Amino acid sequence: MEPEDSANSELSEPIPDTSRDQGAPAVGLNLKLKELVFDGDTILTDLDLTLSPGKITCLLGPSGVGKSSILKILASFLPPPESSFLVTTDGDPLKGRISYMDQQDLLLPWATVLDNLLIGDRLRGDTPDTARAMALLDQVGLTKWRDARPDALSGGMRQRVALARSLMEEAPVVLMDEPFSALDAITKYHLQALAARMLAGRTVLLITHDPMEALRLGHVIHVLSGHPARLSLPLTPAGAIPRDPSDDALQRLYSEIMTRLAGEPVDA
Amino acid sequence: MEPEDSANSELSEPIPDTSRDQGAPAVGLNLKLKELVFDGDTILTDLDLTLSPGKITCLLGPSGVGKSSILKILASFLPPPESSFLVTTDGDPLKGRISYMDQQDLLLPWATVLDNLLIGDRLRGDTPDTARAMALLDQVGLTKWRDARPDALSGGMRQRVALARSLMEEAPVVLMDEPFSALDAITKYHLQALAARMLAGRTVLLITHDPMEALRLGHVIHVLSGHPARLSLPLTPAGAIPRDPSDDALQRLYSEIMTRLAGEPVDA
Amino acid sequence: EKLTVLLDWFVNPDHATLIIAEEKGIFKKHGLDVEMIAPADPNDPPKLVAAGKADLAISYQPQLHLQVAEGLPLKRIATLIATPLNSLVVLKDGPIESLADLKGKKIGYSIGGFETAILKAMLAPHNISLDDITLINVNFSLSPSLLSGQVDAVIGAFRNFELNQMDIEGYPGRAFYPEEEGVPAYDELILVANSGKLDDPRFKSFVEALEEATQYLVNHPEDSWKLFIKNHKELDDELNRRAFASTLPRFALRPAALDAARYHRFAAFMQAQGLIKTILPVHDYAIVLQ
Amino acid sequence: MKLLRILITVGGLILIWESLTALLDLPKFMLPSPLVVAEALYSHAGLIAENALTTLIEILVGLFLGLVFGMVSAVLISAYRPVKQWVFPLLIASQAIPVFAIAPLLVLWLGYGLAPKIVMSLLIIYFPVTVGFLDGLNRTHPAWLNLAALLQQSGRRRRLRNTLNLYRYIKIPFALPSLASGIRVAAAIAPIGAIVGEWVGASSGLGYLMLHANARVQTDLMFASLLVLTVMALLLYYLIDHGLRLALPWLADQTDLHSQQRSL
Amino acid sequence: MKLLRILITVGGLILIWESLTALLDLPKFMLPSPLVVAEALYSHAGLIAENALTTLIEILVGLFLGLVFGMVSAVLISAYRPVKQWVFPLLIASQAIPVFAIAPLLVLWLGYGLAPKIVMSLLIIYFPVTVGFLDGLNRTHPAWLNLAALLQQSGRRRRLRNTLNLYRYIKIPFALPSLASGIRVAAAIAPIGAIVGEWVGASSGLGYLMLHANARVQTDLMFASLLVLTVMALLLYYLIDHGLRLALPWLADQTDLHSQQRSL
Ligand SMILES: Nc1ncnc2c1ncn2[C@@H]1O[C@H](COP(=O)(O)OP(=O)(O)OP(=O)(O)O)[C@@H](O)[C@H]1O
Ligand SMILES: Nc1ncnc2c1ncn2[C@@H]1O[C@H](COP(=O)(O)OP(=O)(O)OP(=O)(O)O)[C@@H](O)[C@H]1O
Ligand SMILES: [Mg+2]
Ligand SMILES: [Mg+2]
Repeated sequence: MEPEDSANSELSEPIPDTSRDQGAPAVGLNLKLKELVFDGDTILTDLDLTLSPGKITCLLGPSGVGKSSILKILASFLPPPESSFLVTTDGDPLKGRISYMDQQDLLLPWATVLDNLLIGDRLRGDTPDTARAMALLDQVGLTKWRDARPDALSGGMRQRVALARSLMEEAPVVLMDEPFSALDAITKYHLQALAARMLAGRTVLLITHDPMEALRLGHVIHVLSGHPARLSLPLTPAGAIPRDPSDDALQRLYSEIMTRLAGEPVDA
Repeated sequence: MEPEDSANSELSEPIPDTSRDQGAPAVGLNLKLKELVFDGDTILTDLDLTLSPGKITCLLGPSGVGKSSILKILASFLPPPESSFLVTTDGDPLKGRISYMDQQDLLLPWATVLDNLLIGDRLRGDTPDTARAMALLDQVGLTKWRDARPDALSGGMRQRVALARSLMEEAPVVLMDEPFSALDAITKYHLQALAARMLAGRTVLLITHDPMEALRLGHVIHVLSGHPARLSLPLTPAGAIPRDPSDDALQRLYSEIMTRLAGEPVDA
Repeated sequence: EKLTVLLDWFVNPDHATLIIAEEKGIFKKHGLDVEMIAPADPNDPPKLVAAGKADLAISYQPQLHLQVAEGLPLKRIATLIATPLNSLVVLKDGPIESLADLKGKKIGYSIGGFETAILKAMLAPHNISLDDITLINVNFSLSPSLLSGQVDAVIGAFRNFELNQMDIEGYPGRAFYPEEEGVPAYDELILVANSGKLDDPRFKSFVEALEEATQYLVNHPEDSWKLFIKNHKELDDELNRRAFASTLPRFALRPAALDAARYHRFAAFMQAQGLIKTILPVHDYAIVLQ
Repeated sequence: MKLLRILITVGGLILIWESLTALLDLPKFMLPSPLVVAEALYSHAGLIAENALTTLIEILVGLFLGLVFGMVSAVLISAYRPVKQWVFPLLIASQAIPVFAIAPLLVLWLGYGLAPKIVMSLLIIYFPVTVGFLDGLNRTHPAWLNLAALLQQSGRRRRLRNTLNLYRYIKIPFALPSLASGIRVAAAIAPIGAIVGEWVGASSGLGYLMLHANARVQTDLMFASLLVLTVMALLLYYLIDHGLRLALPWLADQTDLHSQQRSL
Repeated sequence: MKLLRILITVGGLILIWESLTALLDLPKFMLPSPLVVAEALYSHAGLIAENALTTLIEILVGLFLGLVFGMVSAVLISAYRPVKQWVFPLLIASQAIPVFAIAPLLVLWLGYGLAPKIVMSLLIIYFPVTVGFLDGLNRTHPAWLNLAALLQQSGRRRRLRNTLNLYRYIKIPFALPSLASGIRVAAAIAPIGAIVGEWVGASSGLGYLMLHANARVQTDLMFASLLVLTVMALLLYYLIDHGLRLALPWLADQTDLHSQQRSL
């Protein structure tokens, strides 16, 4: 079988899980923003976003509505606006418990694919977990490219490396910004399954533009829309994830999401 | 209506078309590659791709299969491999008749959104067509951001600027690499309509990962898959574009595309 | 038209006659408009005159021999200081009591091109060759390098200047005079002109003005000092006052006069030291303006 | 704030300097105490000011010419392969020949006066500007160059015009940060050129004054001149640095944002 | 090929030089003809070689120390805000004080051996390296820094270790191109320090030899020394440039690809 295709195969051997906090209870969190202003322009008002512990929360919304900004505030990449509150269910700060995947891939241009995966360990001064990295590379179908530099990768391949890097981390909270946007339908399907498996039991915020993706992976689905944007009431599709997108019940939710996206927000 | 939303509105006034070669017959082209090799690894073999004059040809395929590379060879960003042929229907070289939108947005970081749209005119030493640029900005819903630098834009907004920039050019051949990948469903829907309208009569190669997008916009749809990759026979959905994606006939083609993507290439 | 005169170095009491001629209006009286320029490198002025970038330059007799040997079109037209000023200086309280003690020591010098010759001649009677000492170019930090103990002796120190300087700093020096140690006497400071421009009438006036200024200087040392510092306030210090006094007896009283035999003798010395290859007729490089 | 900090730094330095001379009991010719220097500064104020002016003019003219020539060279070298291949080795050689090794010759050719000093500042400044800018120009990412070439192909074919526009709208903006880096280095070393020039052949200027003061063992005057020169150079540097920040706002933004974020 | 080109350049230069001296009938002390210089080079070969060795050692040691100190300073300055605020002005000042304005004093403090020359090369080289590297370090895009900070937060809290790793794995690799730019400038100006050092006090070295030759109006010997110095500096530059290219392959790749594409 060609390496390119291994992402497309159902997984037999699971990633060795060397998680330090295995078994630790998942942490939920709640973010309240009164408003988010950029250059005098109010992007968001009265946001109240809850991430249930151990669940995948999907966030959809029109382009430029403020999804990535919320993610960055959670990751403390953006200073939290005044009168904003962030509380966790266990009361401990969020710092140090986050894994993050940016909308841009943020691969290190001089490092090989493998080194890009190991950068977290290296930065922390831990022994690089090469076995885990190679296993993940296999899962995303890039084993053959372990020594390639990002330059030599296609857009989708870069995104897969970034995905694998965020999965390298075993943080209890995972923030992902459109992690599958540059992938074809088949690869995306398989990697969604991979993500669902690897993120099981962790608290995830996943931004996506694909309602089907949200329906497949999300325990809770929020739509952010309007200007300034407001958060819709959560949709909670039934069934274990990853769900089968051809399910009829999901088709109904699909239209619901599209309606909300189109701009008739249901106030939370 | 908020600027953010104007992309979502059906268009009333069309973009003023100041095309120099208005009415010139569209140019088709044929690209034959014996093989495409990167670092000793054969990516593609025996590619024979025809772009019919005045038609939109969509290209789908798994991540890393070589789609962007084909686009770059057409744009002469990559040296054409040995024993490759590129012929146009009118016999003239392709050079100078191409508009290109990269998979990365390639916005100039120091220039404002408006200046990014005008860069083509500026580089050619033509009078910047500010009116057209503003009209396009309006169409992609970014009027308010004309003076913002790309730094301050969200991922989808950047992609819209890049789209607008490629539409600024009136070249008879348009090459687009996943132009709507970072957009939400609604915005995508409207911008697809905009593209369909503005690209009418031009010869377009559009790479996408979204089969629905291909079905909505493509006169001809090719799937590239396998390793080394080969091109499938063309699918030619009926009906004028943009088509309605909920059409049942399209649903059948959708499955067809998915099958081909999954790796059972139908040889061309 | 301005007559540009390049000094050999910054303005110091060696130039007293020139300054007095200027301040007292003697140049003006002779119809001269003189511009004096102090260079940063004493080796430059003759070359600039040779290159036609200046009219007259103050130089040193030994240098003149070297320069004409290298083909520079220069001729000496007047003498400013008629004795050597150069001397080998050590610390008075230091370990060097005679030249014989210099064996194995470090000697600092400011490159003029002929120090080695003078040293060789001075040390030869004491059975010291140049290989027995370390020569160090200290550029123009002659006294500081000696005072700070970086070198044991310096050659090229002016007896009217560096000796006083060291004395004032509280480290009195002991001088060994080349003309007493086997080196033929020579004119320390001379005026050179481009040999192609000797018919310039201003040169003769200049030398006459110089003679007049020298007479005034010798007759009125006190007033001369006041004239000297009148427009050079930065020179009004202990060092220059003492250097001024030390220099007084050394000015050439007849600036125009040329002792051809003395020049010839020195040329022969330079040849013997291997600094020049041939001895040119004196009138090829030194003349008395008619 | 910043000014205060600088003042404190300077004050601290003077204190260290003073205690150094006092403790080690250094003779004046090795290191004069700040007080002595201040005195010299005061008593020779006129002399120093006059010479400082000469040096300032040399530095400014040299800097201006160095920047202009450096920028033009960098553009030419990057734009025309032959120029790069043939001229660049010369450029390095011109640096390798320490300017002031040829300074005596420069004086011979150009005489005393401003010319040789300006040539020397220019030679010294020219290089970092050229190398910095050139590096930036060569580092423009190929994707943008490809795109620009494509955009230009659809216009009429005017090679020179196109090249000019490519530089104006793509390459130069991309290279500006590197150029700024080069200019900073140049601003800091600009005084060297002028001073070296004065050292080899001059009849005025701070370098000349220092040399003479040094030879006369007027170490106090020498340090006073040095002080003035340093202050001049510092002012120059900060003015240019400030100017660059204003001129490249999108870089400044980045840094600001960055520090904002880090302060979290 | 490249060698051939350089040879042709050099040949052409010599031709121009020769015809210049011949046509203008310049006297030897203004500009000796290449033939005369070649002769001097040959007849004084031993002397020149001996002195060249001294200078070479001074340059290499100075360069090495300058690079090390420059790089360390840049990292410290960028890593610790206080260091930047307090130390950076001093750094500029250290440049602003032309090294060789204090060269005479340095010699008094350090004697006439290798030390003052090395200190001077170091002072001259230090600055472009520091500024270049610092600029690169400060320009690291915040997105990567944010990501790195996040990745580090999940580890144990060891500030120093984390900072070191951040530099090692993120900031330094990002800054390498700018550092390379700085090193190039440094390599080209490295000889200046050594030569100035020799000028103010030395008993051997090419600069010393040149001073002598200059004083004795042996312009041929002076040019011969100058030639050797230039060749030495050029070799140094190209060696370092080559080394840098090898050390930063991902930049070289980019350029190669680019030239490939342009050649279409
Ligand atoms: N510069 C390069 N050097 C080496 N290999 C390259 C280079 N550019 C592309 N490739 C390889 O060529 C293959 C095709 O890349 P290409 O970008 O064309 O893929 P793609 O079909 O556009 O994928 P995606 O959907 O992920 O964008 C990939 O395997 C990639 O690694
Ligand atoms: N640094 C900034 N300066 C000014 N405005 C900003 C900045 N960053 C984001 N914005 C603005 O904030 C808004 C939300 O941006 P954000 O990236 O959160 O959008 P998004 O919902 O992620 O969109 P997309 O789906 O296109 O990625 C946009 O209007 C954007 O212009
Ligand atoms: Mg976003
Ligand atoms: Mg692609």
